[in-house]
Amino acid sequence: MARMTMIQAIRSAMDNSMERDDNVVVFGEDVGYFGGVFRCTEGLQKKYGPQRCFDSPINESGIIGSAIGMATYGVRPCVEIQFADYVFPGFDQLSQEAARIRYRSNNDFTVPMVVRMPTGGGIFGGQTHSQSPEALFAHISGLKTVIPSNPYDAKGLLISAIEDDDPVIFLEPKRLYNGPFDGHHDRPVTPWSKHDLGDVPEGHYTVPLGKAAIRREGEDVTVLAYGTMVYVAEAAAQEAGVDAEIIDLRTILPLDMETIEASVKKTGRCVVVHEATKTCGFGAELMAVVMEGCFYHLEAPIIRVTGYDTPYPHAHEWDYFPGPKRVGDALKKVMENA
Amino acid sequence: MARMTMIQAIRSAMDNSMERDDNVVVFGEDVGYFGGVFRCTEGLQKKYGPQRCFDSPINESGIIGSAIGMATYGVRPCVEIQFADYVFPGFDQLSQEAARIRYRSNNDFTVPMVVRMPTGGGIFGGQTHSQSPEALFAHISGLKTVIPSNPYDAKGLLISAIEDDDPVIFLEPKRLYNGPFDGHHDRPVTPWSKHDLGDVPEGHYTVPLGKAAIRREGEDVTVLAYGTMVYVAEAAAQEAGVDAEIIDLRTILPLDMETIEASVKKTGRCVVVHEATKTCGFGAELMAVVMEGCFYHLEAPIIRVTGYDTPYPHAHEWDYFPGPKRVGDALKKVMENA
Amino acid sequence: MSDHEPLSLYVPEPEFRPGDEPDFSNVSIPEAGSVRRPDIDVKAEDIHDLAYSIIRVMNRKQEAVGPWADLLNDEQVQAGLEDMMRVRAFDARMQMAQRQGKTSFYMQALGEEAIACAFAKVLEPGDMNFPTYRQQGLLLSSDYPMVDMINQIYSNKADPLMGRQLPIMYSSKKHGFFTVSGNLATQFIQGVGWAMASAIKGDTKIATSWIGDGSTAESDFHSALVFASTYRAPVVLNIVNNQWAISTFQGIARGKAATFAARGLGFGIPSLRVDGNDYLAVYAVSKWAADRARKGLGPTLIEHVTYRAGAHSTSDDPSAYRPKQESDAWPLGDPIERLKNYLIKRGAWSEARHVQAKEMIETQVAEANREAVKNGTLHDGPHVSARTMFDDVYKEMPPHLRRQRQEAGV
Amino acid sequence: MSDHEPLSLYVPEPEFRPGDEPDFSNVSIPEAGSVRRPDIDVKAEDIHDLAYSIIRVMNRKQEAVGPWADLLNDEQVQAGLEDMMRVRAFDARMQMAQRQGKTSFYMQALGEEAIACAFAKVLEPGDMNFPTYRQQGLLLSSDYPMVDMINQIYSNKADPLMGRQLPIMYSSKKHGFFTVSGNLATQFIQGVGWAMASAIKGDTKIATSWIGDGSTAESDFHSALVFASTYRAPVVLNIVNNQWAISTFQGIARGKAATFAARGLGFGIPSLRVDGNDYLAVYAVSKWAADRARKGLGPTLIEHVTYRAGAHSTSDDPSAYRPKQESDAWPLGDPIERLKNYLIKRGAWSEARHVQAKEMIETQVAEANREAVKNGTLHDGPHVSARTMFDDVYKEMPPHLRRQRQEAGV
Ligand SMILES: Cc1ncc(C[n+]2csc(CCOP(=O)(O)OP(=O)(O)O)c2C)c(N)n1
Ligand SMILES: Cc1ncc(C[n+]2csc(CCOP(=O)(O)OP(=O)(O)O)c2C)c(N)n1
Ligand SMILES: [Mg+2]
Ligand SMILES: [Mg+2]
Repeated sequence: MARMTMIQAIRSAMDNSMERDDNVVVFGEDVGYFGGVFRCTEGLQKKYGPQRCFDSPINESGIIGSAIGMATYGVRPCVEIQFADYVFPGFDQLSQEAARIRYRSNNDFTVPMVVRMPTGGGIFGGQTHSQSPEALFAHISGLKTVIPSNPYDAKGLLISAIEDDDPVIFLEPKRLYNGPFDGHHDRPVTPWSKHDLGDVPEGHYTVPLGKAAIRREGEDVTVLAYGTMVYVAEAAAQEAGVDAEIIDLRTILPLDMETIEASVKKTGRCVVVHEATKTCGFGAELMAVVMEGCFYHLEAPIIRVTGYDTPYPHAHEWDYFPGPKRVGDALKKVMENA
Repeated sequence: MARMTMIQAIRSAMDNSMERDDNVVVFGEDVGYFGGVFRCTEGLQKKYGPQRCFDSPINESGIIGSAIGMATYGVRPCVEIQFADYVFPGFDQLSQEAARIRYRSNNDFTVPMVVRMPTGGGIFGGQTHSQSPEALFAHISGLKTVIPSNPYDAKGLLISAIEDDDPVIFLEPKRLYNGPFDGHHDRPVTPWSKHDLGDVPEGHYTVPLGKAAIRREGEDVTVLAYGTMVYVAEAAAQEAGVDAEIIDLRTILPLDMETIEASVKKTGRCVVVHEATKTCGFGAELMAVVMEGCFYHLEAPIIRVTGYDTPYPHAHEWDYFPGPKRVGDALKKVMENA
Repeated sequence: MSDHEPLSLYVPEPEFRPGDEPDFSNVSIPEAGSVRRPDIDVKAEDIHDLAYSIIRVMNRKQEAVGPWADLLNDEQVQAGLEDMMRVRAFDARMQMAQRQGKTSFYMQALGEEAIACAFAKVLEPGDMNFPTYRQQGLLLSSDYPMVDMINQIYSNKADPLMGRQLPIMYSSKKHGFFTVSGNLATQFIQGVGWAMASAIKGDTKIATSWIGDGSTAESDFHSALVFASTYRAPVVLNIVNNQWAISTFQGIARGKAATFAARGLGFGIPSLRVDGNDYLAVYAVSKWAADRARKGLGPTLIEHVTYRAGAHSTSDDPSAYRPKQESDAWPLGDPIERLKNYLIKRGAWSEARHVQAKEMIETQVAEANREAVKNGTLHDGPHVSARTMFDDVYKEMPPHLRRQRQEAGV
Repeated sequence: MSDHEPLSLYVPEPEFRPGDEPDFSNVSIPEAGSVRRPDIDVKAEDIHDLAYSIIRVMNRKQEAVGPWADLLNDEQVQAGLEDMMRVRAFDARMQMAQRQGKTSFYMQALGEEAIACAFAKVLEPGDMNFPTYRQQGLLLSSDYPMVDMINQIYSNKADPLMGRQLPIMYSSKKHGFFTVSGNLATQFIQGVGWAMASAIKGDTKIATSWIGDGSTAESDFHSALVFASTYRAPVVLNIVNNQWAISTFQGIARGKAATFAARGLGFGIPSLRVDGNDYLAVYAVSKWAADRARKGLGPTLIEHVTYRAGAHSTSDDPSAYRPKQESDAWPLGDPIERLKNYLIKRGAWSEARHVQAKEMIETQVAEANREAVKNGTLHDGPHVSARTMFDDVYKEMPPHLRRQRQEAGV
């Protein structure tokens, strides 16, 4: 067991996987010699050689398209898109190809592939280094979408993703790379070395896809969150003095409906939180499934707290970001409603 | 006034617009000499010359990217993507560029552009000629998304879209091109020439973006639908004997919340219908906004009837398509719930 | 006001439209045998001329001549002729089946049969094609059962793809035929990735990617060239230039300059043009390229120059956009006629034998069709159970799909 | 088992890595004045050689020689030198400002100043650049106010872009500078579309698109070439090959063959390489290309060969992936030094005047900075009101955004 940052944990997942399975290859923009702009692949080229970890041309469709071809060969590519904002030139290959090859070929060809990408804001990245596109992936049948919130999960989930026989989108909340960020941008962030979830086994282990984790048990209201918003919700609950049950979804597709329903049926209230823009965000789906599964248990309308329906503005980052104040207000409001 | 099919109405909208405004140009794959695979642009090249209506290379990113450049020049491109399934190579240009250029340049550059594309299934088009990607557009701040359900609206909405100063996605339910299809695939379809909404003025008129239409007034339940599903809902209501109020959204972004809320507050029940896959489809957003706006008026959980979360299967088209039976069952169920 | 002359947009137009008399006499076509045959380890910059010429083997006297000739014996050529005849007969039968309502859709390879049929012969077991929808010749020249193809086209209960895919979007890993996509060009880079994987694993298999002239405009054509050239992937990149993309002539994808093959030169990829209606030339050039890939010399780009003699698909009517006689006027002739005449000239075939072969093939096709019809057709069924519609979206069915299947009551 | 040798993946590597002694003595660089200057209506196929050579004007003796020389008088060249010095001084000041926390991010054009500065001079009012993030020289060589640039970089209350955009992502229609995107390559095709619009309207304006070496791998590079060549758009397509894309050397985008300029040849687009550190050569080639566009002769592709002497951005440290001395060893020298020496040799400049000019420019920059700081800086503010965050997503604010703004309470 070691203390790791989320970056180290992600690297360790790839390292373990490459060591265990010759078929695992890693590539993407700047991931080879340099080890990635966030250093997630540092040292892998040195250890496994340039044939298994290499720099790619700047062409996201090429990265994903070639990875699809490799995957159908039997290799297991784990590729990096430098920022989630840059996945869109490859969206055709993901949504129309990777997602459907197993189905359309009746299992003749399959695409065991992971597409990793840093997601979310909070680093003054402006509109092109801050987006959270998870809802777009969740709408595509055939993809799985994972969003870890801490080093332990990040490693275990990434190993599961690499070992999964279907294409997995692995979104890494970049604001969490070095510590759990609760939205209080004016306060120092605890580093992962001082956080229990920074305890990460050096060897192989998995965290299953499709299982949520309850981060905080509570009686009053269920908060559905993932990635950075888990910590924002924790801070909000504490500050608002609401006994919230905070569920970290971890995988948004497949979704752990069992855990969600059990919690909402217990609390009778629900707040949904994400950083992505509101309209047609994953929060809408969460509201829909909670309504479908728990309507008669709901004592108040579900509230969602999300990014606004504008591009992510550079200077107004903290006005845009759904921080503890906004989430806390929602918690209080959902408690008042009846 | 003339009777027109939806194809003729769409053509007429472009024809009127090109006649009134020299800046309107039309291009896309096969739209020039031939007039489009669905013949929507037939005759326009002959009338306005190849500089204003022309064939493009098969490159959707190029079509949309060059249209963006043209629009920032001051030309008003109305481009065709041959099938909505093929918009994805251009998704980067749409979601990251067209949608944000006004915002990021503080109005210095703007993108008055329409991207037309046939959408939806029902023609045995299989997984690559049947998709309904509207939810993906609705999640992108800066785009407007329109889905007409009849010739009159199609023409009026398309003229509005062309005259709009922002990028508009114009989704044409291809199963409605020739007549209102109610999902009874084994029965003949009434042609538009025999339908009141096939009455289309030959000249210029507009139907405003962002305004829904109530297709059938009713007291029991509100059905939110658009495109082909409007007719399926009508058939379902009749067959199920439910006094449904059927709202044709026409524009899904901006959404006409006023009409929706007034109706649901009146009926206390709501069914949401679309052909797109379920998870994170636009139905989730509709459920969310109805819950946000009308929770205390809801007497039963909202039900959504949608395509299943699989690719659109060729041979099982009618098992997949959310037809009048499935919608009718939902109407009955929402009436039983309390 | 500006001192400059006003600009205007140039919009390329094909030479002939309906009503025009097509005349290709000014098209310069190199003589058979006239184009040199470099060593396979030649550098791209030393053969730029081959991207602007056309490699041809059969001359007007129906002889095979020049440095690209004499790679196949008569028996092999006879088999090749029969392969092409099989494709044509199969297409004709399926075209009719579509008209009869047995399926929703069909696409012929009429006039282009030589390309896939000859190419199939340079591949080895384990190699993988990443085809478009017009390379049925690859399957029909190997031992893939015709009846399985028809089952797929009819989406019937024996459809190997469970009725999920459009007709003709075959898939057969075993026969080196990657699952065809409806989205153009995506397979071009996927084939490069597959070839890269073979190289990463230290294997010996090669890939081939296929694309149409119109689809070279798509971005994934570029992705493929970038990745193939950078990593020297063992892949053959085939462009089938059949002059038309639905109603759009190749000049819209190409502009009115250079050639499609020339697109490879800027990447340092050896690039050749070949007479796609000359079975012997296609074979020779394809072999040259496959050998390069197999020897670790990297990618080759081949432009197969041909003509789409039929409609784009059963949904298309070309008389709306090109002269009916254009196909006959097309100067490269018919691939089957040409190979037949070559064999006859050599005394290795005859008109009688041709008629006989044709009958035999048509009988085989008819039999396969009868066999397939027993399994059902699109509109009359039977199909596989609708329940299977929910399978194989993922390896294991996630709970939400299980729920949806239950709701569907299938 | 296969009879063939195992394949292996080729992964290009740069010649030198940290710890290596960079030595470019084997790089062949054509002598200044040695490359011919064709007429502007030349056909692409007649100048293939220019895509493989490098057009240079200033020789080692600091003289301007050959057919591309003598287009600018001393006064113009002096102004050009000062433009480049302004870019460098501005970059240095802003780099420091980022370190001081006045902004989140900055990107220098160190070593590449000649390209944008010289290019700016061939444009006319109304023309439009579609730049990347490294063409600040276009603005600094025209009359765009430096203080507005800094206001944008500081996202302060006078930021013309309302704090919405990343620093340096300027926009100025008036100054022919298209709103810079964070997404690579998208502007390359947009510029082509803009140029097509000018042609459609029968106007006389031309566009120029800009892209980096690494970004040529993106698909929109291909889209741009396809559309520009097909419609003969009045556009100049500029590739700035500064050898590096963040940590990735240009061989990953290019493979180890051909040149970036050669990519244009397959499209029949006249394509030239120019010494990007030679102000006079850049001007001459750019003028040639702009004249072609303006005369309706269509697109030109220019590869400007240069070297990114600084870090990719303030988030980057190049010592991790290339030798520190590589920049100095780079054989094309420094563009400012070279132009300065040329002018001195002509007696039109002096060391003293240079020092004086440098001081004057640095003072201007410092003054502009002081002025801008008064309007605020990123972390200390003031910014424009957060309320404006909801504006301009659409021309008119739709109800849902009005509601969200209200909820935000701003
Ligand atoms: C991404 C995408 N865009 C558009 C289409 C529609 N489409 C199908 S075939 C075709 C023409 C292709 O022409 P070409 O590449 O020359 O191939 P050919 O049909 O001649 O064999 C078009 C535009 C598609 N299938 N996919
Ligand atoms: C679509 C997209 N992919 C990746 C990136 C991340 N990125 C920013 S700059 C850069 C390198 C670009 O290199 P080059 O084109 O050579 O331009 P240079 O920085 O050298 O001027 C990368 C990969 C991006 N901004 N957009
Ligand atoms: Mg074609
Ligand atoms: Mg660069």
